[in-house]
Amino acid sequence: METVKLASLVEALLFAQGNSISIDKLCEIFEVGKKELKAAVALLKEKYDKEDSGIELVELENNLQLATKAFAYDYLTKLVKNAPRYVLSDSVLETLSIVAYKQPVTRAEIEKIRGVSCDHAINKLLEYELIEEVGRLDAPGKPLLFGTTEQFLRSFGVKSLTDLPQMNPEIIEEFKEQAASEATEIKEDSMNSDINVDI
Amino acid sequence: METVKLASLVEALLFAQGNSISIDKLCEIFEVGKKELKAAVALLKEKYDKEDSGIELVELENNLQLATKAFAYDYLTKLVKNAPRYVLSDSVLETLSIVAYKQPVTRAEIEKIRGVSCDHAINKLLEYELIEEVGRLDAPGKPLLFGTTEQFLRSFGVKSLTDLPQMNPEIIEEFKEQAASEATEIKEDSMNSDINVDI
Amino acid sequence: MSIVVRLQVFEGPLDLLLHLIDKNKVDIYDIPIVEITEQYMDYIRNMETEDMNIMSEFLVMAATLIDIKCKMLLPKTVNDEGEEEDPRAELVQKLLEYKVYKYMSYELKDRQVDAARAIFKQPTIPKEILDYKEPVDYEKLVGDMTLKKLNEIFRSMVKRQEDKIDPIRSKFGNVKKDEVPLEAKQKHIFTYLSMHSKCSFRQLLERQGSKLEIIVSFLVVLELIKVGQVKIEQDNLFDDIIITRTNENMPIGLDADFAIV
Repeated sequence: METVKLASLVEALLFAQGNSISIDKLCEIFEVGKKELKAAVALLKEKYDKEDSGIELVELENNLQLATKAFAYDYLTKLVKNAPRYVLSDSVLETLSIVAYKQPVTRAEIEKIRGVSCDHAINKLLEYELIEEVGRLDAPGKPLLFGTTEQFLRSFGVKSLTDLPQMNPEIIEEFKEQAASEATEIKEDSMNSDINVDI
Repeated sequence: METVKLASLVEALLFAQGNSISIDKLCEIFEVGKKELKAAVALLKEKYDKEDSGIELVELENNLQLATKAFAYDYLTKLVKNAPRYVLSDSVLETLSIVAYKQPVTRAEIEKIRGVSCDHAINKLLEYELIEEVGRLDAPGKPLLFGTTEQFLRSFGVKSLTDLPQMNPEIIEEFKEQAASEATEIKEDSMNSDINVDI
Repeated sequence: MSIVVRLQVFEGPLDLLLHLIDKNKVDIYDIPIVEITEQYMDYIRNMETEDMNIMSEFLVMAATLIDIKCKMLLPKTVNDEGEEEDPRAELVQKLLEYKVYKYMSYELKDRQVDAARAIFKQPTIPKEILDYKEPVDYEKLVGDMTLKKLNEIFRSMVKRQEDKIDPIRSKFGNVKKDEVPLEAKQKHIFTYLSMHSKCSFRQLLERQGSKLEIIVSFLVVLELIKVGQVKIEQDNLFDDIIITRTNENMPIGLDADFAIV
């Protein structure tokens, strides 16, 4: 199939579907190879990048979805009733960041890092479909493993997990150095006080 | 506002809305005159008319709406089709054989023979148009009677129902008696289970 | 040193510790454990929570802090490589790890705010397409199924149903069970006891008795105890009950008012 023709068909399908469609599914529907499809997608992207387009193509791992460009948001709120955005509390966000960066991860691992029980936060994240059960750890008790969802990618504007915001490498390096020197240093000052325990 | 910019905003709005929006409403949202808006709409139309677009702008009276172009229609059906797997499972086949050899037959009779509920199997057979409702039994509740269809005859290469291989009538007779005696036995069993101790 | 952290809500003990470290402007890698512990204890003493689960999480950290505080006073332990180990090292690692994820959670939050500005579209697929169903391919559906096979399925099903029916029991009519004949039971027990001055309860039961039969027998024995004809012993729970006649010379029997309807 001609790339231009394929691009128009992909656009039509993505428009009608609204939700994301996987690249594999599109290849199957149009009976084309991945390479052909990606050429068509590239063509669409080029078109949407232009100034006269209010639509953009969002890639979510191996799924494609159309969305409005951010600049139109203020006008859109005048007309489109936006689905009420859930506000994630700090504890839910902390839990989510652990799942995002350590996935697949068990409840116990999350709780070890946070130092508190995370039942509520995990349930909320499951409810919002930001995380999901992705399997079970091959360990005693076969604990559930959690990972992030496509909805997570969409909600956080992340193309794929490799696209997650990175820690500033300088800060990490600095942390490491300090930790290393810490191990050899002996601090006397904190030893001087008496123990005064009463709980 | 620049016409190109306005065009992109109109596109974003029409996309997000999905349904039609009146031209007046658009003018109000973007705080522009009709002339300005129409220029933007013309720009969009021009874009959608191109070969690489799978979307078109539909004008209905004074309303605007985005829609997929007609040529994408066939692919759209591929997208939504839940790839129905037409397979006759064992339970469906058993149910079909009962309807074939005992027709006209009620749901209750089928379930008595199979010993399990047959809702799913009956629904599947109705969906496949291999069986159909042929009337109601003149009994309390007026239960539906099922029989095989012409499609069944066609698919199984039967010229007419008299062509169906017959069960040995003796076996059927015996089976009926047993079923009857079993029914009374069950009834009595349940009565005996109440031990009446009164001291 | 008085601190006003009471009103602030912390996500957990690690969060509180990070806050205290920050507040005291000390290095996370060189925590003045005594001061921080005191401030930490001060906070949890004033914690306004009734939730024991939350409280216990904070108390576990308090115990850890006190443990570290004690270790700091003891001579340093030396590891295999001849380096002195800092009792705070593990806690520092935990704090660091937690800090990283906490930091990333803020990064994510920013992303979410930006991403929320993109709006997705609801599906607009025409109803007739949604309702569209592929026509049934009967050749595929029926496959190699033939009328003969269908007949076999029917036969085997009928056969299966036959097998389920007990050929003997299904021919039984309505058999009414006799009620346990009380008088016969009494008579049997009296006779047995007049011949055996000592016997076990199980011996009293003829063959394998029904539940009702056991109950009736037991009632007879209980009544005999009541009138002082027998006494019973049982060494352990669920052991057999040993019945002994109190007076072998007295004829065994019950008062007239003993009656089981």
